[in-house]
Amino acid sequence: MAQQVSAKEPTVEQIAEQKIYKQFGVSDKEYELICDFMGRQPNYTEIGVFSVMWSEHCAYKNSKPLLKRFPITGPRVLMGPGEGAGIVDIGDNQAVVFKIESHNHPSAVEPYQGAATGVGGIIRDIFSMGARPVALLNSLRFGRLENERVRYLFEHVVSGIAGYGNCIGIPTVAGEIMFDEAYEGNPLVNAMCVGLIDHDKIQRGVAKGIGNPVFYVGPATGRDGIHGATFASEDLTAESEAKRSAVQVGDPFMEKLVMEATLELIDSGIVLGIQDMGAAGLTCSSAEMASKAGNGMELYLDEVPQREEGMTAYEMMLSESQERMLFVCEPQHEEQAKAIFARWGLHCAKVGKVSDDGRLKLFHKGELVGDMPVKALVDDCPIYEKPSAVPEYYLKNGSVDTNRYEQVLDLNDALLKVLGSPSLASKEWVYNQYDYMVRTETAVRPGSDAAVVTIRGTRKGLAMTTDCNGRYVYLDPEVGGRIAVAEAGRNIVCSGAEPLAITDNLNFGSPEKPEIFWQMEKAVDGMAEACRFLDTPVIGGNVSLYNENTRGAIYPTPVVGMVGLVHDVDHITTQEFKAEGDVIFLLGETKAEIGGSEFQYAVHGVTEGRPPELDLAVEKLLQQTVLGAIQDGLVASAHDLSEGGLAAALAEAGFGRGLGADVVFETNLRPDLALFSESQSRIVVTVKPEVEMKFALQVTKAGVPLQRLGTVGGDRLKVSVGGHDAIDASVAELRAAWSQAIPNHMSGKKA
Amino acid sequence: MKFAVLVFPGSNCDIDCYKAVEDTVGEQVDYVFHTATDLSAYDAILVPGGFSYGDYLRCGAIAQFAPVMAEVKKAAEEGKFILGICNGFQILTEAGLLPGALIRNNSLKFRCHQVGLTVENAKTGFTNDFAQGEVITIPIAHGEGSYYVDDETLAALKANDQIVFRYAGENPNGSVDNIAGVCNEAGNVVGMMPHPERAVKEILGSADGARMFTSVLNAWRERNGAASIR
Amino acid sequence: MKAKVYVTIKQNVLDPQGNAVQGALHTLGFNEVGKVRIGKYLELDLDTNDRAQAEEKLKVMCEKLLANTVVEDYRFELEG
Amino acid sequence: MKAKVYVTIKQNVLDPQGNAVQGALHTLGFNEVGKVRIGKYLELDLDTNDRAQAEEKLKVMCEKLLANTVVEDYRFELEG
Ligand SMILES: Nc1ncnc2c1ncn2[C@@H]1O[C@H](COP(=O)(O)OP(=O)(O)O)[C@@H](O)[C@H]1O
Ligand SMILES: [Mg+2]
Repeated sequence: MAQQVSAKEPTVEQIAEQKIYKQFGVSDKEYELICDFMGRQPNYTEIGVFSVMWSEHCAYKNSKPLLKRFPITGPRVLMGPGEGAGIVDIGDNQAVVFKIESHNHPSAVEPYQGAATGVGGIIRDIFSMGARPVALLNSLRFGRLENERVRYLFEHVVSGIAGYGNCIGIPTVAGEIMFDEAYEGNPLVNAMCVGLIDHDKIQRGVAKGIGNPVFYVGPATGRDGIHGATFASEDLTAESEAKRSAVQVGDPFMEKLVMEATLELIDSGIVLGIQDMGAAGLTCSSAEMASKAGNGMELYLDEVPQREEGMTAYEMMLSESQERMLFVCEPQHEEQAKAIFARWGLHCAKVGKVSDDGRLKLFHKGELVGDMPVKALVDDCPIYEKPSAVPEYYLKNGSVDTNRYEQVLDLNDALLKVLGSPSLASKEWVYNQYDYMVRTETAVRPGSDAAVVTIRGTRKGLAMTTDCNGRYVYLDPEVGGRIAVAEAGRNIVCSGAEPLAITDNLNFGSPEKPEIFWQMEKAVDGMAEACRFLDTPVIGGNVSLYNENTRGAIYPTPVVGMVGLVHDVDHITTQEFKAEGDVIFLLGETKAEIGGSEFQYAVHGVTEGRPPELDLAVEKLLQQTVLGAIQDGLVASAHDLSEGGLAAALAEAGFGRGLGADVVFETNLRPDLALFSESQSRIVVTVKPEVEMKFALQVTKAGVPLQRLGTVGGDRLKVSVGGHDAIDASVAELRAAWSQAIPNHMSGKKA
Repeated sequence: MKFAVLVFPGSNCDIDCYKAVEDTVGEQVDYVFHTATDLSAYDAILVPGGFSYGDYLRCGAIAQFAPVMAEVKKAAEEGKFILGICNGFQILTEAGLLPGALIRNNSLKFRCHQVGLTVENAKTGFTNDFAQGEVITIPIAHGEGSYYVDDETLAALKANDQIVFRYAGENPNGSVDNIAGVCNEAGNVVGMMPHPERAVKEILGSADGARMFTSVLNAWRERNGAASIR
Repeated sequence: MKAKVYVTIKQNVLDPQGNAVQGALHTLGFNEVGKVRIGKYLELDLDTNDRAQAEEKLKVMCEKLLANTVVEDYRFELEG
Repeated sequence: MKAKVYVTIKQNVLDPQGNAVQGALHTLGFNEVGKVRIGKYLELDLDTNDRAQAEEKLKVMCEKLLANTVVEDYRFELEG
């Protein structure tokens, strides 16, 4: 095997003797396995290629056994996990394509570019399936805004998301953000994209047809994002700065061109297989495309467009330069493909050929510089069943009785505190930086439970949301996992849509720690159970592990991205109170449950105990009943109860149109616990007085607990609890606390 | 009547303008690529929003040199109706078809939300369906929408009645004299930062923008006489 | 030859970015900082040896594309 | 004293802006233009006469605020 001499790359022997593979995260055992598969010791390029293909990111070596527990099929699922994104049928030959992806580590280093390229990457996953991206969402976690570095990260992550999404012209319609010291130094940046496709346009990443050419499209390859660890060795740090890997920079304009050209190419019907170059760039896309077709591939690296001089095979294979795609077509279609790209000012380069030997062969400067069995790269990474152990903190929390905190008497003040807590406060500061209206299909903008995007030419729409409460998952991963799915479903239903399926992003600490692995295992079990119960299979997702900082792991944060189908635009419902005199109902049962709540955090300053319970049968019945009432045209507004409980929900519902409410809440719970409990499976619904009886009857018949709370009206929120006046505050004052919290933090005026 | 919606590399409101024409006046509408060299078939030209050439360097700076822009200039001289929205407005100012320049919002942030606009000139080809002084609701979505002209030019704009829209409430970007949209001296070329094509039906939050499309149809009919009405 | 082009915002045009940076520097305790103006700095490689012609062309590039003379001034230097 | 600060994108970091401008200049017929890199140029008024101290402080300002050293390089000049 040829050894490249231009760069001072370690020799085959040095790799073995000095165990250089360890810098790539390859264990001794794995190295031996690789040697077995190769029938010899790998050279530097080969070990680099193996290391990324056998990384957690590509091979899911620590999480695969867990992912198997998810339900992944359903009558509507056209494509489950495995391709760029999952696909769900929505009728009329149309389907919805969606996926979520994390960019946590890059965003911690360079928040603007890290977030921007995260958005760029997930968009490529969608259009490489042949789908037209129609919406973006995100899920973000940061430390506390009192911290200067946190504000810097928050500000630049948001502008990175905005910068990319706005420029490429895909509306960012929803998301969620939570602030907690658990994420300090380790922000989470998860981006989700939703696309639309016709059934007959669905593409797969396969390298079909022996002898067919392989094309590279997009900007030239630079030394971007090559794993930093690679350069950590003594010998290599002496190398010039120019050899160092660079931060990936996003170019949304380039991606817009690549997207339009790719969709046009797919439309022309000549593509046999196509895949984007995401993590591990050329390596992963070429190996996976070959593997899925059961073929091999030869790559001629001299033909790869290069941005910098003297790039080695290793660097080209591992570069994560953005906005690049790989596709295969028949030789006679080459000119047609080139013409399509030329129209968009793009060049496509023939960089390889589909082969029949099941090997990935790399040629550079007239020599064979890498020769690896595709199957070993893609399928043969060892899978680990990590040990799991119940953490100490979990056991300890079992004996914390959160109902014995001293009673909070000033509930107006408590409500202001909860509304002004950045996690619950208005996110307008964030989403006003996003173009959420481009494409003019956004029927429900950010600010309600779920966003709704209409589908032109039909009466249908897509509702979408991201949800996860990491505090619940931390306190009880199984219950927290269940709640994440259920809450997403509740948000979808409140918008008037039928939940279809989910994508998930498992953000956890290090799986090497048994306590963390336990969190993963339990959370996945909880999510899987909820998905099965609510008929929302998992059609794709992403795993991000090793999210740790000096203080330990982040809260386990398995983010759920859910999409639902609005059957008729007339069903679209928002959370805001609509008119004076509308009758307010609370559906569901309120228990004293403030473990992991925003009230516990903002008022008592702790996160402890057990999170709220969740009975999936109760949840399902609630969701079906509310969706039914919405579809029957009975509902004026619907808002699910989540962080901040009933008090926050009533206030939020009034902010849209500045409407107050007169509420009498019958309960024998202590008022502070009753108002701020985050008991699950509850929704506040308002209805016109004319349909009050009909609605009440329908809900009661269904067996869902129902309480008439009062009516919408005036400019004050007045709530009495169990016969005592608890809250009496002007909507304007509450709104100010809620809407100014984040801007005040960001402008230095602390809230 | 026939509309052209220009498409530059990086345009992204082209599709929205196209749909708005379909949904409001239902007249014929075509996408016209930046490389086109003939616009003679069109009565109205819409220069859409987006990020032409990524808005790298300056918004609209690179697009002004696209081949189609020579035709746009010709059409402007011929008195055809031309509307530049957001990035389209920026392109028209860069190309010298409208006075002034658009600079970074004073908040330094991209801003996307509804704004109130006062119709300052209800006589242009694109505003005759509004009442003079009427306040309408149209969304903005821009990071560089602060309109700048020097004092002298501002005085001229006022004297010639070239200010078409002003922000009615808070000025979202720091533009001079709260200006949100202007026209050329002849009144056939209009540029504005807010997006009327995003406000053409209630489900989008406002239908006020629809009247810009009905306005231009009125103006075209008036100009061409009833005979030309299909 | 190498050209360096400086594009700056005209004196009487508002420079919100400059003001923001000034404010931020004050917050960081750099109170000696007065006015801050922010502009663009471009480096261009030019494949020519004819200095006079290069200057001529650069002027056109600046007027046409690199600066918007309604709100910006420019100047350039040639090297090598 | 007056400071001029130049913030440029690191050599091997992608500069989409520079690429776009290079393309545009070629379209305009300036084929002699090779690589274009775009950076920032700042002018700061400094109310101090202590040159050494000013340099010291400028370095801190650049590192902390004016440049993003993950992707950018900076240099500065002091005048007056
Ligand atoms: N990062 C974000 N990007 C866009 N929209 C956001 C973001 N964070 C929150 N929002 C929007 O703010 C509203 C409130 O969010 P959240 O409190 O998480 O709602 P819920 O509790 O109903 O899930 C939602 O409409 C949500 O889409
Ligand atoms: Mg909700």
